[in-house]
Amino acid sequence: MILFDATLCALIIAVALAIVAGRDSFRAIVFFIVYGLFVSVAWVRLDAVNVALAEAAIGAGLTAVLFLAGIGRLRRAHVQADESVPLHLPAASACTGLTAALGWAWFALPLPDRPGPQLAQAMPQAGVENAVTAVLLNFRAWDTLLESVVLLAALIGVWTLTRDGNWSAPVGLPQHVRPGGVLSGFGRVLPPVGFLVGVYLVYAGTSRPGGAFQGGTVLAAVGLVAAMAGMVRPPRITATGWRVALIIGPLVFLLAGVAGEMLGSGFLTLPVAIAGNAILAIEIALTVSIAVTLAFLVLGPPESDDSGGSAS
Amino acid sequence: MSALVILLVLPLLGALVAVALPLKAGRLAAFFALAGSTAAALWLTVQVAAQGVIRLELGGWPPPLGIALEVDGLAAAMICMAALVVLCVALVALPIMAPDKAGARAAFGFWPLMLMLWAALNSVFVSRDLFNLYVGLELLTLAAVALVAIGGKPAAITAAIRYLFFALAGSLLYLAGVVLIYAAHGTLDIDLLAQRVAAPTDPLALALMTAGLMAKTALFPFHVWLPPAHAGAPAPASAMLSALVPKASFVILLRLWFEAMPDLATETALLIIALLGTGAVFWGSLRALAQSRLKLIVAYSTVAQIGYLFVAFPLASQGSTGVPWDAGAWNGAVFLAISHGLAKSAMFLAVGQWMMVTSSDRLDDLRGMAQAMPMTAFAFALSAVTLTGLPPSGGFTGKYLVMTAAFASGQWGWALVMAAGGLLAVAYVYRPLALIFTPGDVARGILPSRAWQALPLLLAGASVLLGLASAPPFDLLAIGRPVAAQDGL
Amino acid sequence: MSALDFFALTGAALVGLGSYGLIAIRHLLRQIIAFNLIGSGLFLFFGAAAVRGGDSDPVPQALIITGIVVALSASALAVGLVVAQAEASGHAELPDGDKASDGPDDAENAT
Amino acid sequence: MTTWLTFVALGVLFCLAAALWRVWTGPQRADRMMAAQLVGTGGAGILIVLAPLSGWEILDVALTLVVLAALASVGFVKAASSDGAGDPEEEDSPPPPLRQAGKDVRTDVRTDADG
Amino acid sequence: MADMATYVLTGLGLMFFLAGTVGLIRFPDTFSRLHALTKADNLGLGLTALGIAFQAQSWREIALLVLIWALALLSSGTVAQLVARTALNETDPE
Repeated sequence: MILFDATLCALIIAVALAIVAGRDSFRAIVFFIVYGLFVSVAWVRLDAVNVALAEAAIGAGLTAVLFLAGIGRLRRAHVQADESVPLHLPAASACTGLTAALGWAWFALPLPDRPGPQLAQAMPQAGVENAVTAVLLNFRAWDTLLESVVLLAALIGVWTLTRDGNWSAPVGLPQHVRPGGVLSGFGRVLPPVGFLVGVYLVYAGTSRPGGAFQGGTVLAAVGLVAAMAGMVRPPRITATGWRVALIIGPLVFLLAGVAGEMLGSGFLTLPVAIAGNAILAIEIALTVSIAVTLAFLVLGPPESDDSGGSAS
Repeated sequence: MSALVILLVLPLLGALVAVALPLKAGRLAAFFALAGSTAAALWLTVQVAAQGVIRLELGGWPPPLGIALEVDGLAAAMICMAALVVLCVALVALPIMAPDKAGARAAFGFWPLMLMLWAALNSVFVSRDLFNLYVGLELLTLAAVALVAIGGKPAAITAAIRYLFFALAGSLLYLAGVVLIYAAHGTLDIDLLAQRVAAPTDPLALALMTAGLMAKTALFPFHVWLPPAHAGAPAPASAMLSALVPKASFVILLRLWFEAMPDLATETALLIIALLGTGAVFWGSLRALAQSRLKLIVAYSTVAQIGYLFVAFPLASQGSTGVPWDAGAWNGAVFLAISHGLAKSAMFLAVGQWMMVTSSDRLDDLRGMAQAMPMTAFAFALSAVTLTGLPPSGGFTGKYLVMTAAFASGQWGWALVMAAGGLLAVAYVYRPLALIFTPGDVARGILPSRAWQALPLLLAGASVLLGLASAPPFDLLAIGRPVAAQDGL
Repeated sequence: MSALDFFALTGAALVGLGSYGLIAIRHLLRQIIAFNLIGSGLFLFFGAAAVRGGDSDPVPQALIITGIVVALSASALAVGLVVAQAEASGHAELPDGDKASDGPDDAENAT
Repeated sequence: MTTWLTFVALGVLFCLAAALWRVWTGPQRADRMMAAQLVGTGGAGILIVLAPLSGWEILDVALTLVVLAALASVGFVKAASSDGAGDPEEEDSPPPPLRQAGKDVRTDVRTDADG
Repeated sequence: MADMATYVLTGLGLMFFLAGTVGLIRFPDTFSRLHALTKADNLGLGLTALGIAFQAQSWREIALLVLIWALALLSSGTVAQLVARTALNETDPE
């Protein structure tokens, strides 16, 4: 197995090198997809299946599509790109130093007492069997709550970049496909299956790896395929229902936390008796918001039907 | 419900509701959240002053498993300052960010982003968990970057990109430190880390985190992103960006060096930090002198003022054992941070109000502003007093404390830096002040109402009041002050 | 060397490679990719550290998932900004030099 | 069994390493994307092979990879279209004469892939 | 018996992966590469999944294996056609 791990690591480094050193941004993005695939296998090898799922969904999948959409928009705007990667010796030595420092640190790190005992003690009261989900939604719920707002902040940031006059157009580029073609057929077949996969991941997350972020990302992917294949027309920012979907997750999370405070057990405290159901409810709401937010983030700000960006 | 929980929840709730509701209803909700949270912030400060440190273990899970929050004097003072600034910013922004004036997208985005930024600040000020601080910082950064770009001008977008890249690089450096800390100690809680068994990787972790936070604080030489970003954003946003956002990473730096790992505060490390601060004071001031746009002058002044905060580091800490001048220097730095926050927001709001009339912040176009809008001009002048460190302002108190510590410790070089910085500040605020008070006719637009003009004055007045009545804040800061800076003069 | 060492050192190498890319590359979209490399390198290092000593610690896993989502959020905003700037300027790089850091002289209309 | 499955996983991994060369050389964007597609399928294959060894829950990862790989391919096709939002099947709807030679090949490909 | 099936089928799967890779590298033009690839990697994945299915402990795992293969088949079949179109439309092969 060590041979497998060594090969995997070598491949990851090779791919990263190709991403950095290549002179073509399109190629860099394709390599980035490959990179995410390898890294998620690495997470499996590191016994972190939850992270592997997140990396497969977000790292390899959605982030790459985000970059692809970005480069598509640059192409649409006829942007000139400086693809050079000049040799920068001071930077090279500084970065080698950084790697060396981290490498040294790896061998110098002591093996500490980890919160294992506390975790073992707390798990029966957490409401879920998956320890990672317990940490995310119970022990460190405040992190996760803030993180769901981070996603929303990014989306509002992206939306404020809408060009004048496009505010009331549907979000994203106006997608078009050949009616009855392969792409539109694909857009009809994949979403139902993908939808089930996403729901399955959320549900599985309580007892085994998975959860709101992984499931939400798969659902976002489903929505994106449907939108890109012209099956559904993306909504407008002004559509209130969709904006409610954006906030429902953080809102339910926040209100659940406040309910704990009101009932006297404390902010973000889930009483043992209802912790399991409360976490499931929060996860479902979060999944909806994550899915919608991620899909909108990849689609980008609204763009009206006229031509692409005008490069001046 | 405790004031702390309201303060954490209500801004987020307001932001969420403001996203979901239609424009006008959303803005109304934002103001409800704003009023409630401001009241909670004040109440929290009173509580801390009366009962001492307030601690909350979220979800009932104590560290190392859970996240602990703690409101000590420093956090309370920062929270109080932030609440005051945000409240005034919101009121000043009301006409500026109206849909017919700023466009639908800015009118939509401004309120939730402002509330998210505020929620992130409060969360950072009270959090005791290094990773939670990271998430808070990221929320702060993304909201701040979005606010820079909200004007939509190409220059603002370029500035936002540069800001985001610096901030992300800073986040990653900080995160690298967090990773090393957890890997070495199995905890991220500041209080547990204070009792840790030192690991050989700790200096590297602290160095990485410090470098990252310096980039986020815009300490020289990581400051290049700040002036275009702060000058390019709409004025109400600039006020928050300049007055509040750098303070978040500054507070984390204080917590790291004085609370979590005071044992690593060696003389060399502190010297380097203070030298960077010195560089900031001089470079920022000199650049401010060279600008012809008022927003840029004010922004470069932020670069210089941030420098002061770091000059106090070697005076306020000598490892984990206290020395007589520690508390003075530590208090001085925090005083400077708070009075800068108040004065700088007043300045940006004043500039914003002038720009409502002149649509320009070029110095030449502001001639005679004092006649047209005397209250705003007075606010600008008072803020200038604080920034230059003249008595009786809060800036003076802060500088006085730091300089006393410098003389007491025999490190009078740092006192010299403070004094020189003050002189340079006089030079760079003199030009705009002189022009504003020169007679001239500017009243091209409709003059805004007096109540509206009084808002910057409120902030500027507060920054001066901090010096006039420095005893209560002084006592507040003593609550939960780190051991490393506990002895007073 | 154990397999764990490989993963940790790979993480360290990724941090270095990504940082180099961040400095050397001018294309903004690819700089964002470089950020992602650094982040995932750090996470890999962290993940390797979490399984030292034989048992697996779930806390780092949760932190890493949070980190991945935060990185995606930041990347999304960055891509949005880069596209907006490219549409306005026709370039996917930042304008040269420190002159740009003072911004243009025109006043901001949004005040 | 463990040794054999490890060997198979390693074998597939070597295939993927070879595919990287195609991603690098291209020459067309389609070549790169196809190679990436192979890495996606191969990655899922590796995870499947490892499932009896490291725990069956990694099948969920394989499933996620496959769904997201499909999205990435659609994203690629969109990004490669001239306005970033089109469909390669539309772009030749008024077939330009220059591409006539290619059209035959395309028909072949379609029949092959269907059959 | 089940183990034997796993050995044989995963071995065959690996062969197909190898064949697909060789095709991807050696075939002269984009379209023949595409052709070799889609067949080989899908058969490779299918055989591997089938082989591993003999080790499965529950129907859930078998269902997942089938689903993975079906999705891979669906998407690579579709994507192959779309990518081929893209390759045709591509006017600037660098």
